[in-house]
Amino acid sequence: MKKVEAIIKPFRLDQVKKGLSEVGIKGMTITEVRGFGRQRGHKEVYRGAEYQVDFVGKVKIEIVADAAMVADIVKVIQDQARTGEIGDGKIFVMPVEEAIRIRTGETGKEAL
Amino acid sequence: MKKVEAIIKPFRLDQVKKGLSEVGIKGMTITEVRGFGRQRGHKEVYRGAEYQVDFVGKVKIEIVADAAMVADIVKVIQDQARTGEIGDGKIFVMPVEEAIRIRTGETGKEAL
Amino acid sequence: MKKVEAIIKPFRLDQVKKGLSEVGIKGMTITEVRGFGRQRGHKEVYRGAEYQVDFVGKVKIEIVADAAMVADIVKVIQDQARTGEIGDGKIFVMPVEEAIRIRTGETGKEAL
Amino acid sequence: MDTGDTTFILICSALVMLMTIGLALFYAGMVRSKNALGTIMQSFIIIALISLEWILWGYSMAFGPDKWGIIGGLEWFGLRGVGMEPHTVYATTIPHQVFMIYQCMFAVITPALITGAFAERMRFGPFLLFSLLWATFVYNPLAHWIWGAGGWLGRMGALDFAGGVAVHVSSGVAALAAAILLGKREGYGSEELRPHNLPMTLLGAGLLWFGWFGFNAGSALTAGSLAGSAFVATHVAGTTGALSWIGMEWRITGKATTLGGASGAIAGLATVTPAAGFVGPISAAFIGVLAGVGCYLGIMAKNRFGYDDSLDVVGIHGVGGVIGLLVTGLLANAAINPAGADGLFFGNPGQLGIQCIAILVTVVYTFALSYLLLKLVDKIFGLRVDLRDERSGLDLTQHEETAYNI
Amino acid sequence: MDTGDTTFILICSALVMLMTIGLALFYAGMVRSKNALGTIMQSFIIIALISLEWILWGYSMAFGPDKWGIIGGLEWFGLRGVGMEPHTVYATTIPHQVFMIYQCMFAVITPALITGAFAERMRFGPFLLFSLLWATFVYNPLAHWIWGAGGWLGRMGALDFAGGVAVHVSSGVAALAAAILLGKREGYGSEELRPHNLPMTLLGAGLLWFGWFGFNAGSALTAGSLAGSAFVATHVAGTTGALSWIGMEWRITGKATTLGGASGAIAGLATVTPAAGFVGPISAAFIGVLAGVGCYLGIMAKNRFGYDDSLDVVGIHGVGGVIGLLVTGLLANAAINPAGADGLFFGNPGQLGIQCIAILVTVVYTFALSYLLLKLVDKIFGLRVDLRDERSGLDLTQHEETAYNI
Amino acid sequence: MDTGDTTFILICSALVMLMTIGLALFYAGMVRSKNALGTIMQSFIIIALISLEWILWGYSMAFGPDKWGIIGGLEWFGLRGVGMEPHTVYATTIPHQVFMIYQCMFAVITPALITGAFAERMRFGPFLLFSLLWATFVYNPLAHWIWGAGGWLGRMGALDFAGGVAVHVSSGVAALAAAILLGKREGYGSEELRPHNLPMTLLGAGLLWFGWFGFNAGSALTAGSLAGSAFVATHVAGTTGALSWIGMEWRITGKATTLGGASGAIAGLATVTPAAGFVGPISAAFIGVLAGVGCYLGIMAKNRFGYDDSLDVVGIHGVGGVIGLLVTGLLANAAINPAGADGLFFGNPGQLGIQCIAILVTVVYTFALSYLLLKLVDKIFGLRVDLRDERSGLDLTQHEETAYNI
Ligand SMILES: Nc1ncnc2c1ncn2[C@@H]1O[C@H](COP(=O)(O)OP(=O)(O)O)[C@@H](O)[C@H]1O
Ligand SMILES: Nc1ncnc2c1ncn2[C@@H]1O[C@H](COP(=O)(O)OP(=O)(O)O)[C@@H](O)[C@H]1O
Ligand SMILES: Nc1ncnc2c1ncn2[C@@H]1O[C@H](COP(=O)(O)OP(=O)(O)O)[C@@H](O)[C@H]1O
Repeated sequence: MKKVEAIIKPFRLDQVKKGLSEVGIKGMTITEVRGFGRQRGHKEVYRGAEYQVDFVGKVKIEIVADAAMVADIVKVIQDQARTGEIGDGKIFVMPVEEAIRIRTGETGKEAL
Repeated sequence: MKKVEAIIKPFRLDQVKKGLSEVGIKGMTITEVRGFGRQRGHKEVYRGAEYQVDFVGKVKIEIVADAAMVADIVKVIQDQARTGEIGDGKIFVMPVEEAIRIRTGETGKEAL
Repeated sequence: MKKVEAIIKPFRLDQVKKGLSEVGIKGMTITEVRGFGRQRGHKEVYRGAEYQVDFVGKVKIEIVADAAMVADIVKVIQDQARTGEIGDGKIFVMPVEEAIRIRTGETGKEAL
Repeated sequence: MDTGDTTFILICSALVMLMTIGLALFYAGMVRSKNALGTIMQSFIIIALISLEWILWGYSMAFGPDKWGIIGGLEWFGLRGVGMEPHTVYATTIPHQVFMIYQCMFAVITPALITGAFAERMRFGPFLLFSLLWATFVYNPLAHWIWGAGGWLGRMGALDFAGGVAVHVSSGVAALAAAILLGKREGYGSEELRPHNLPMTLLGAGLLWFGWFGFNAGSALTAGSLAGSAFVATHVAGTTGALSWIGMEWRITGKATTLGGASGAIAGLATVTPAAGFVGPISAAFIGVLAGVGCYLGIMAKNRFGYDDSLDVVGIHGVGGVIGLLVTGLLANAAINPAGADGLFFGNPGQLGIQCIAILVTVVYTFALSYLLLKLVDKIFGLRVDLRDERSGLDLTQHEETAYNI
Repeated sequence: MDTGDTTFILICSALVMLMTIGLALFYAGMVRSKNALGTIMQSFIIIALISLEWILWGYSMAFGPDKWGIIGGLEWFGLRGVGMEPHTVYATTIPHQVFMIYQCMFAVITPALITGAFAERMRFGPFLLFSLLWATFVYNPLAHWIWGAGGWLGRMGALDFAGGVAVHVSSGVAALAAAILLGKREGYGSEELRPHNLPMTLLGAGLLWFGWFGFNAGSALTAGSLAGSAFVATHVAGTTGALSWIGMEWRITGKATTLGGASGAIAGLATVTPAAGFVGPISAAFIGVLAGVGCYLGIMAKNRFGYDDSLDVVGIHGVGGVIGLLVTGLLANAAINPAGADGLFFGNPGQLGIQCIAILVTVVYTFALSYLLLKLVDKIFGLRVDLRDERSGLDLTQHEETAYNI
Repeated sequence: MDTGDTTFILICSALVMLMTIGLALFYAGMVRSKNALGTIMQSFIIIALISLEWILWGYSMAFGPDKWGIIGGLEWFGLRGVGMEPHTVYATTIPHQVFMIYQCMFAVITPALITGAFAERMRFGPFLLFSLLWATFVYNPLAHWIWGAGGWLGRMGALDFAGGVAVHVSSGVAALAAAILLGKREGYGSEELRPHNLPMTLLGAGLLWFGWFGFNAGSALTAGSLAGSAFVATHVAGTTGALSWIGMEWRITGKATTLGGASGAIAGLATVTPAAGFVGPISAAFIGVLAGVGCYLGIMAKNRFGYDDSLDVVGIHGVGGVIGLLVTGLLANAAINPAGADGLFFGNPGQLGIQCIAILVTVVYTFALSYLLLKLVDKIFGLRVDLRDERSGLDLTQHEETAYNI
């Protein structure tokens, strides 16, 4: 099993979610995060004092899936999250050793 | 070392935390997340316009622990987080290669 | 590739970020989390009712980097996040199998 | 008719209306965020529901032609006969309808106060029905007894300047009945039921304080010395209520809290309400101190007796109202208000007895009727949300909305 | 001069000013959090911009010496000749400047109402320019026609107590023009454009309701029976507006919403505005019901026709204003206000015709001029933020601020 | 006694009371969320603390029987002799206690203004003590000098309609002393000390503006021409203050900010305060422009001189107050207010000199006393929270509460 972790632009979340559903992904977990990267942040000004805010709002998607699904998942995310502009984000793939469904105690692929 | 990552229903957090303390877990990190899965989300209506919100508020617990502890941890979470209804969540187990305590520089088990 | 995950005190974030930039880290992802550990939480009182809040606000930093960089990263975080008091936090190192830049499709080190 | 007085009561009506908005925020800030809207809605919609009830039959029941000292007749149903000429007894210098609408705002806020007791767990439909019944069968008679021309408590000489009987004691006692009957919220005592937005609560408290000037000073019904005196007494009691409450906290838990400051101010304001037009500023200061200490202890009682009066309506309005009516029997001063009477400390011990009767009657009547009405609505429709809905919160399950998407 | 009346209009002026603050919150709570400040700012800065316009030329254009029934002359530019002695026609018991500042607050809130239609997507500079032009070329003439001494609609006998023509219909129609011309927000219909802070919206609605007493009762310009009557009608219509709106919701979607309660109240208040000083409380209750039902359907229309009137200015103020002017032609009662006239139901069918003309004229004039002004500003400066800015939100891109760092 | 005037001052008192609530929100929105409640509490509890001080000795010191032009005697301690008959000098058409309570609200808001300077870092207990001492030894004498019957500044002919000397300059100067003495917040200049909730700040600004009508127009103490004139001047200056401030921003940073709009409005309102009853609307517009530009530059000064006046009390109230007193010496017009005097531009250059003396005296006296009192409290109890508490925030460490659990 693998965990696919993707950092994307928030406004693409719906599209990515839809795409993933279409390739058969039944579950995922989303976290609001702030990203630092090549994409510049923004300036804010309060009573003449300027603040450079380096962090940009992003959404992290985590999907644990069978290794066989990883390629599909990555492709969908790439297709649906890409705007072509800096800051589109990253996909990371990590190993997962076990998965358990709390409700039933099922493990492995069955748990997803 | 392993990381146990559990996605649970928020109102079970206190119970899970208590259970984990009892089996000797001294630390964990919690994140508010939103989950997408078999559990249906909810409908919201604003001035007659309906929105289907697919995401459900969940809490993610991360515990890095010695591999020997994993079974215990998983059991506690299963026991304390289970309500028996869809959406109780998942537990994932992942490898961790190193842990360091920032304050002291201790590593490995000592750092937890 | 590795993922370095650090849980630190929020007010040290800026310093850590600066330090990491200096050793050449170009990207990272930040999440607001709540930590449970040796550091005691705090008491809150509402109309005479006391609540013991065990969780402490922390910031999680995630950096995916080439394995060769890990030692540097860990060192910077240790240096910049340490205040010497309980609750300074932890650093965890985990394996990452693949990284992809969504915008370009680059993979591996190129993607970071 | 007097343009100054008319202006005064019109603006005071607007101020008292704003109090219910303030109350909505005061309460909503104290609940968990999943119930924020449901809590606001309970106060907000009561403005609409009870105002309609008021113009249809409420005003007539409370202030209409007296029947046996017990209730107003329905002759004024739908405001028939309630026109623009001043009434001959009530507020003789302003249009009758202006007096009516001013009183409307009192009828509105009273059931809204109760909602704090059953916060976070009542179904919306049954809540509406209960509020309507309660306004009709509890508020209207009480208002008639104490303020209606010919009402028996008023005729007996009970002193209640701006709402000890009909507003604070009644809402506090109804709150107790509701808290007992509905039972505790899930997690009460074990989980963290912390306020979700205290700045909102403080804003609400601020609006309440602001509006209370309309509530108490306006009850003079004319813009003269009495209104001035009530205004000052109100402000002073709010002040010493806040200070004495945080003083109690400081002694007991070691810190003064913001919520305590706001609660103490509200306690002071509620407690001085029945006395506002009968006492001078120093008495008012003393009343505020009693309020801060008494209501703080009143709130502690909840923990001892174990009912879940979620936002402390019993502890603040019930206890405050009782204290206020009692001290009116002690500190009332006919020199301040010739239309009033002297209290015990000014040589008239009988007044205290009368005040006790008024309290007793209000407590017994309100508790019995409120319990009955709650039970009735519960039997037929079910008052309480089911557990799953309670966990999801009122906002989603009762209204299909979320308060915040920030 | 009368101190009661002067107090009344001064306080009412303050209340109407507060309405625009209330509106800022009412609107801002409904947008996404990235546009919260931009939305508040649009109302807030209009207070400043249009007040200045008003003392410079606006008041003179609206209320200055009549030219051909169509516009006020610029004789009163910069308030020359607008002093402290009462005017001989307008509000004869209070200083002339007090009348002027009271009217100022009406001129302010009207363009602020429009901002709901183009929420979340207009550039700040062009927005300022458009608002200034609109106030000058749409509001000022309309106000003159209906309320200015010699204005042709007023002379024709059109009844509009507190702002059907110049305030609600005009802002609603301008909103339609703006929604059409600016086009939809990105994601409209597909993404979740949910309110980000409904408690803020409810607070805004509360402040609006509170201030509306100043708007409608104050329009009597003297603190007597008429003010009292308008106050009661206003409150009652807000009340039945809220109840009927949530009734509609309950029937159609199965739940009453908090936003619905607030929207219905505003609909009721807006709809009763032109009628407030001409009808009794039962008529007002009826008007509120019409408002709740009519404006709810008005809002649904948006989905049918497909324009993105983001915060439903057309559905609430446009539809409400039209209904209000029409029912004034039905329910106006000279017994309530001898300076008014009877409506159809009181034996004067002609009034309905006059009201229809007033509506028609307002709709046509406002739509044409608004569209023209928007087009003009768009051509020269560009009204709409570019897509990237729309995604980032107005707060960051127009003002370099973020609303919340919680 | 006049019901119109009594209504006017009662409602104005309520409005000025609401200003301190508005201020609490205005300030709290600008701090970091961990200090939100602590900041609100500082204003809220001052309402209670200083009101009590006022009825005990404050009113007597400020307005009681004059001693050598310097202070009021304690004859009126606890409001002895302050009854319901109008005073013979102060506000002769309303009950004396009404004048007293109106003035109370001024005494309350002034120390609350100062709290902006030491936001996010003062301990709660010492803060209370300092505020009490400051009110007693700085506010009361200053109020007596300028407004008390027999006060030497007033007798000298200094013009200060509603609070340049005692309210704005004094709070601004005390703020400077506090900012210097307490030192900077940790992270000042390096970390992001961004406002945590600007919608709250805007709401606060709105309530302040609303309440300011009570502050300035109410200072006429009777509801007539003067009140009307002051009301208009106030509104106009708020207006041009907001516009000129965002104009400055637009020029300098390229964007107009929402916080800038609000700050400019407050600057305009503060600056026009001493002049409100002495100038016409066009002068007021000019004063607002001066305020927007002057206070914007005043705020910039902070960065140059390096003190951490956290929420810009010096820049807005200090600078605004000084400008306001000065321009009163230029633009005062006896035609507007016969009880006033002409300024330089109306042929009376001497007035400017008098105003300068008033400013100088206020600045020197306030700075010296404020510094002394701060030093004193600091020595005995310690003013500043320790570093760990500063990091955790006032809410947790001073009050054991959290503002938000959303
Ligand atoms: N090395 C990294 N480790 C973890 N997250 C990263 C890393 N680099 C970038 N990110 C995340 O990806 C987001 C996008 O990266 P950025 O460099 O701005 O653009 P791009 O993905 O187009 O190269 C960042 O905001 C950050 O959240
Ligand atoms: N494949 C997955 N990867 C990551 N998180 C998942 C996955 N599937 C489910 N989840 C998380 O677990 C939660 C519960 O899953 P759900 O399918 O609703 O119920 P159950 O756990 O009872 O099967 C989801 O809300 C989501 O947060
Ligand atoms: N075993 C663990 N797994 C995951 N996170 C942990 C673990 N132990 C501690 N943490 C995180 O590290 C933070 C600091 O830990 P704590 O025990 O308080 O202090 P220290 O790091 O000084 O030992 C905690 O608040 C928690 O977020």
